[in-house]
Amino acid sequence: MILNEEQRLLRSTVADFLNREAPIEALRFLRDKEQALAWEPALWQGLCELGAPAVAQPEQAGGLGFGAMGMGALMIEAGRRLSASPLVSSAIFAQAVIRLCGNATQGDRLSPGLMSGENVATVACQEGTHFQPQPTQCRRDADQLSGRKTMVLDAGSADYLLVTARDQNGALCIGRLACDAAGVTITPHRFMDGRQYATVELIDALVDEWLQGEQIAVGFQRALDETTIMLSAEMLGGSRELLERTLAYLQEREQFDVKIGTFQALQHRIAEAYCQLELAAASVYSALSAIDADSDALSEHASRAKALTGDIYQHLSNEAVQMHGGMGVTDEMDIGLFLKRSRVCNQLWGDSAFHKDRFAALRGY
Amino acid sequence: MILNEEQRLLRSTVADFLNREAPIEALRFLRDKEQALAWEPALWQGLCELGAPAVAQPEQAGGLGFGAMGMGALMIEAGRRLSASPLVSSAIFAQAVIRLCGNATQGDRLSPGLMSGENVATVACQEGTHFQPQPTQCRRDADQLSGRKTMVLDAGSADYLLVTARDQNGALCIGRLACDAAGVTITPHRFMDGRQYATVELIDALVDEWLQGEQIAVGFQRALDETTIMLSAEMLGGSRELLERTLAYLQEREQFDVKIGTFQALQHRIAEAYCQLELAAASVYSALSAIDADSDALSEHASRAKALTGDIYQHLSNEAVQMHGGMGVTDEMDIGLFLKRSRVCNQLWGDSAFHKDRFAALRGY
Amino acid sequence: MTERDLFRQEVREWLEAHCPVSQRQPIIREEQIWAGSRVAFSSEEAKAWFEAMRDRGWTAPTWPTEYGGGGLDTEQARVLEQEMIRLGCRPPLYDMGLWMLGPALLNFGSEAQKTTHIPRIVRGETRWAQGYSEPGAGSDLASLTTRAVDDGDHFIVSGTKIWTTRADVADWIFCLVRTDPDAPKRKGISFLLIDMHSAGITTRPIALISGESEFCQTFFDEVRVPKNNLVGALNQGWEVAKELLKHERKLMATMETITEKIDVGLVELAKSRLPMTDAGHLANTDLRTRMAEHLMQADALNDLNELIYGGMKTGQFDPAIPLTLKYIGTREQQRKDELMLEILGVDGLSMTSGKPDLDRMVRNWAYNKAHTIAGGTSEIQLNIIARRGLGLPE
Amino acid sequence: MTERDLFRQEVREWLEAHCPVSQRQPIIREEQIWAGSRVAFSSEEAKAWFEAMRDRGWTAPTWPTEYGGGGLDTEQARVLEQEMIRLGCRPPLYDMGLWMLGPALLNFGSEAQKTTHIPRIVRGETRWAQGYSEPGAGSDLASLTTRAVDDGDHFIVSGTKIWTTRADVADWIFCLVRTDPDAPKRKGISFLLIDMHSAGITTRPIALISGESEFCQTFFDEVRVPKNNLVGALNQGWEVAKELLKHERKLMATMETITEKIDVGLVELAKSRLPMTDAGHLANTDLRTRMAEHLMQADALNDLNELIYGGMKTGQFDPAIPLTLKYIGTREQQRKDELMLEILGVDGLSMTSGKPDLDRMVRNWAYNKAHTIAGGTSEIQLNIIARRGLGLPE
Repeated sequence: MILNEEQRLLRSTVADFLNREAPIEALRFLRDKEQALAWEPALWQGLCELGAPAVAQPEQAGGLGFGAMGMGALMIEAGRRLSASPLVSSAIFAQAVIRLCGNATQGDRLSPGLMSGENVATVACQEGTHFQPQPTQCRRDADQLSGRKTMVLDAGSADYLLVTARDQNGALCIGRLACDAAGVTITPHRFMDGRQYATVELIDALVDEWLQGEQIAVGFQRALDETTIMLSAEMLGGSRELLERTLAYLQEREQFDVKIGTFQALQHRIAEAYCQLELAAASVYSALSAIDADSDALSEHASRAKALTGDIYQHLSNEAVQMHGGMGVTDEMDIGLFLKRSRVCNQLWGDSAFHKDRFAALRGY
Repeated sequence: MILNEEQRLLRSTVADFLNREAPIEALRFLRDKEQALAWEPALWQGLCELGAPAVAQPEQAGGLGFGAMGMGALMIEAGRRLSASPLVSSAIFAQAVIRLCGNATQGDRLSPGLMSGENVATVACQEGTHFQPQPTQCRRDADQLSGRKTMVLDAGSADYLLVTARDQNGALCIGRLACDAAGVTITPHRFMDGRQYATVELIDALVDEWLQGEQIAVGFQRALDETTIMLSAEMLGGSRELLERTLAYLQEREQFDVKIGTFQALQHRIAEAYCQLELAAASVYSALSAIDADSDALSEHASRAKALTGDIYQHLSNEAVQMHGGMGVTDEMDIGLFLKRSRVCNQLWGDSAFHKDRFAALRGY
Repeated sequence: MTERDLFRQEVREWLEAHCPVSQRQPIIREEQIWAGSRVAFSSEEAKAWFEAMRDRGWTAPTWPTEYGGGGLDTEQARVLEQEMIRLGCRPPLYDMGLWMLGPALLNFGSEAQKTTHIPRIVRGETRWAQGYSEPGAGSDLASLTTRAVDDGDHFIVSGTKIWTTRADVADWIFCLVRTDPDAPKRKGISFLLIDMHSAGITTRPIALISGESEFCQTFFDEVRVPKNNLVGALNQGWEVAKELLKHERKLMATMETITEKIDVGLVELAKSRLPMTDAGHLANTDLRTRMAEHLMQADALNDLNELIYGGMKTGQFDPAIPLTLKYIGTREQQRKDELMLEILGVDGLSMTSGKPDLDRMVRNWAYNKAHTIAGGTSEIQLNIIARRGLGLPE
Repeated sequence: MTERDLFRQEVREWLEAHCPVSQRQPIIREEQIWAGSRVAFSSEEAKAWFEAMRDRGWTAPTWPTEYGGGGLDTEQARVLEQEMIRLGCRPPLYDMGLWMLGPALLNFGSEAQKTTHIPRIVRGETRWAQGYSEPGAGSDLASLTTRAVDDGDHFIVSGTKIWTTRADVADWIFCLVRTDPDAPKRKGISFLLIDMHSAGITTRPIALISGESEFCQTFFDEVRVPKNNLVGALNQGWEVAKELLKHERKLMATMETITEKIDVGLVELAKSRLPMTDAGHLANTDLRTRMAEHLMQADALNDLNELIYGGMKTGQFDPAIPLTLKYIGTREQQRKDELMLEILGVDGLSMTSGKPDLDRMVRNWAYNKAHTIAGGTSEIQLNIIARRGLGLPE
């Protein structure tokens, strides 16, 4: 990852903050609470004070101007520590949807709250158990929305929803609704990664406003691709952490009177995983650059980054459990938390199979 | 592989004969001849004298009554030595097609010649570069056949062809034609496995007779499945030979002052390959039993045996080349001959991808 | 009708008569009947099934009748197993004593030890835990440090054991302890039976990634153990341990086979939950191929098991083959779990959804990660296959 | 416009002007221009392209102009490489001297050796072979046994070298020879330049599985070599060899990258030969997924190369990363070859069909099996990654 001076400084500031305020114990603390909270308020407040939700936005729009590369560096750090916050749901996805699918007035009105962290929004775009980019069942009827959305990040703790639906002509539309609007039922669940996801039930729910951008379908695809790339950066961070923890264990643990890291079979497996990790990393970095460069090939970049990081994150989490031996399957070690996070990430916005299929289609075969 | 007393005796007789008459040098000799011969006449004559083409047929039909299990044991031995003969094309495939697609009269008339080896027949059922079980382009018009068949085993040296085609109603029909009949052009090629395959061009070729069985489509599918299983047995033999040669090399070759077989990374790779090999072997044996038991699930057995042996034969050939180091890529070693044979076998009657797809379809998903 | 056929018929009829329909459903972890003073049954029918099997000695089919076992020969035991699988009967009893200690005691135990412990194991009256692993010694079992010091007619045991399955509810534990700290690693080890109610024993459950805590760490603080609880000779415990490990591996392989047969089918799960094409194929083609690959391997593993059984009778198989079973079986179980998770999608991401079937599947996915570690890691299995099976040099 | 941009523009214009269209096609093995006294050109345009590059010293862009090199700095060389890739220019010259010996000579050679050999390498006048491997010593290079015995102002060399690329047509060979048989393995080795026309040298071509025989075994029978052909100090040959090996690995990685860019596209090949669905997807879904997996890796490998280049400039990358390139590059090349074979089906099963394009593809499939063996096996690469890159203990 090649960063400029400012981006490097940002990364180390964020890393210091997260080490202090959001080590992995913070996730355990969140997970073990009775209520399915989406994030710790203090952590989110601290991130907002650092300007995290505004990192990627250009300075003229009130952002910090670090671009996608800066935000990606931040997500990698968050992924290393499994930090739970509405960065992905609100600061990345919701902001991108408003920017790319709303008109200028909507952007000017809604972005500042998301950028400051004063508001938290989340995008409800999935229906059913497996992600598909197009809503099929959620329908617009005049100014009302009806349908059922699944795996909506952080919805139980957000201020408002951005809901994808079909209008009467079958075109994509995106409605904004307060989470407590009439006709909206939000049922939060804690998934195995310790975070909160919700099922959102809409019955003739009155929409506050429809996003009025000129190219909603194109804009939404782009927002989705950007978010997928940012999630891939998080997954890359998790993978790196797994590799490093496993290497440390291999260097420390003794069996049969030698360090287990001397076993050639383990050396080759970890070396192969490292190769895959660096390939995935290179894909993520070039995908982040592609966001900043406003590339036409963003979907291909997103699918490649997501599939490669998805595969290596899952593979490395299995390898890490295995190489940690008995300790790897205990909840006392953190390895299991990464294992679970990797599986949840795999399902978000298309699993590896989905993205391989999409990659092939984008390549025209 | 669990054989009875007689089958064990048969196996060792055949093994002795092949060691004497058809070691791998025999294949090199065949391969390096200028003309693309299909087999060495002396080898075939010897096999016929042993009764090899009659091994599987029941005694009441004039066969030796060893069943598919006996023939499978023989094919494994042939696979270990890469023996080139018309066993697969004529003794197995053509005989099965006549038995299962012909009527009783045709069987009584044609089988004895194939069983004794006096006649050699071959089945022309493929069109194009990738196997599909249904002929689409080869057509029957009254008593004539037109079309183009590819990868027809041994056709350049056979007596007659059994050609699959569609009749005017779109139903499958199988015509028998002499190889030198008018309108038949046979172009033999030597493939990289040193054996002969031919392209067969039919232009209004006059058919000697049509197979008259009652259930041609069902019978042909069964004949194809039986043949695929027998080929899998050959592939299993090749895989076992590769494993054993590689193990021997690992035990003998020294690098860095130790046997390379002491390197744990190589030990684990070869151990994993061995596990896969034994799984493939178990599949082949149960598929052979399924032929003898006249099982309803023969197609599933055939696809499983072919895909598993196809994958392990190719994998082990790659591993064998790699573990033999520089010598593995020379033609002086036999490893490369197995490498090439594995790729040709993979294409015969459906590659691994084809059979995985068919297996899934047969399982109803 | 051969004698074997007659036996089969008798077994079949008896099972039909004595195994309630509810006990022919795939077993779930919560309904397993674990032996011991705290034995619990999920239903009256579960209890009846257990008691019927227990009273025939079929909880331990091949053990001698004089100690309460079923007295079957290998052939008959195989028939019983096959018929139970055919009918889908649940295993009537779960216990480390049954699976591992019993065979070793029959081999190495004193007459007094056999008479005391074997009948109670068969009848499920004592629950046994295994005290092999220690925190510092994983695959390298022989480097254990729990010590048993000679104190006249007792040993004084101090140290800690880990992965003691449900030691918190066990009645007894069989342990490897170091009785000669100066001897070479494997030479100074003895095999001891220890009453879990002895003074000085404490246990601490270990939370697993599946959310369960069925394993414990057990601490021994100067625990007094009568010397007649020594199995085999002093400092010869490694021989007993090897015998047990053999049974453990066989057990792991068998359990995989049984599990596979009675488990939820991937194909049905996928068809009921995922989009299909007009041709009736899974629309997710990548998943479809990987399912085919796994199912082929799982079928082949069943074939391989049959082959080993047939081969044992006729002597026609490579003795290296059985060494592969644990490695393959656990690998395929994990592949299956991963495929299942993919099929479930969002529904496979929680262990606490409140839907028992889903939660159980996801917990099993996490739990089964231990299969390639416990009872000899996959790496150890591959070492054994390569060296003992294929003859490669150390 | 920066200086770099100006240079790029100049290079681009020069290449446009001097590289004939025929020399912008993907290179095939038969048309490679190998240096030496028997140099041959497939066409007049091939010759013209070679001569144009030679005369600018761009056959060796970064070598000093005083020895005939291009005198470019790293940055400029990178621009030249990028522009050549962009235009699809064929490499103008192939030679072991160019790739491996030259850099080592510039580093370790005497002034006389440089003046004698470097300009002739740049101009493609001598073809060099590499004499490293021996039949008994594969990856374990240092165990070589070819001996050079002191005989006043000459060495007397005896032994045999294998994998000497086209030694049968080479003019010179650079060899590792043992000059002190009593010293530890790596200490008694020296680096010698040997004229292939010397008395006592014979060569035997080795047939490869691809049907070609571009490698030889070379036998030295008391060959007299002048002592001023010793490069570096006596018994210090291992240092020179290490330097060369570094260049070999870099070369392998670079060649993969270049090959990938100008190669036949898998997607086009598949689309032109295989059935497609109505949606325009490959009907063979298993192949389709595996192609996607390979193409993603291949793209990622390009990204990784860019990253390393960018990282070298800014110091922002893990020095372990470049160690991965050979392993990944050769693996993906072989995966690609296998996919190609599957796509070709029956057409991919012969090396002698008489259709040159097909035969070449199949021969390459076989030939490229050597990529994971030559220049440091994949196993050695993984050792290096694990130990040097990731810091795992030996």
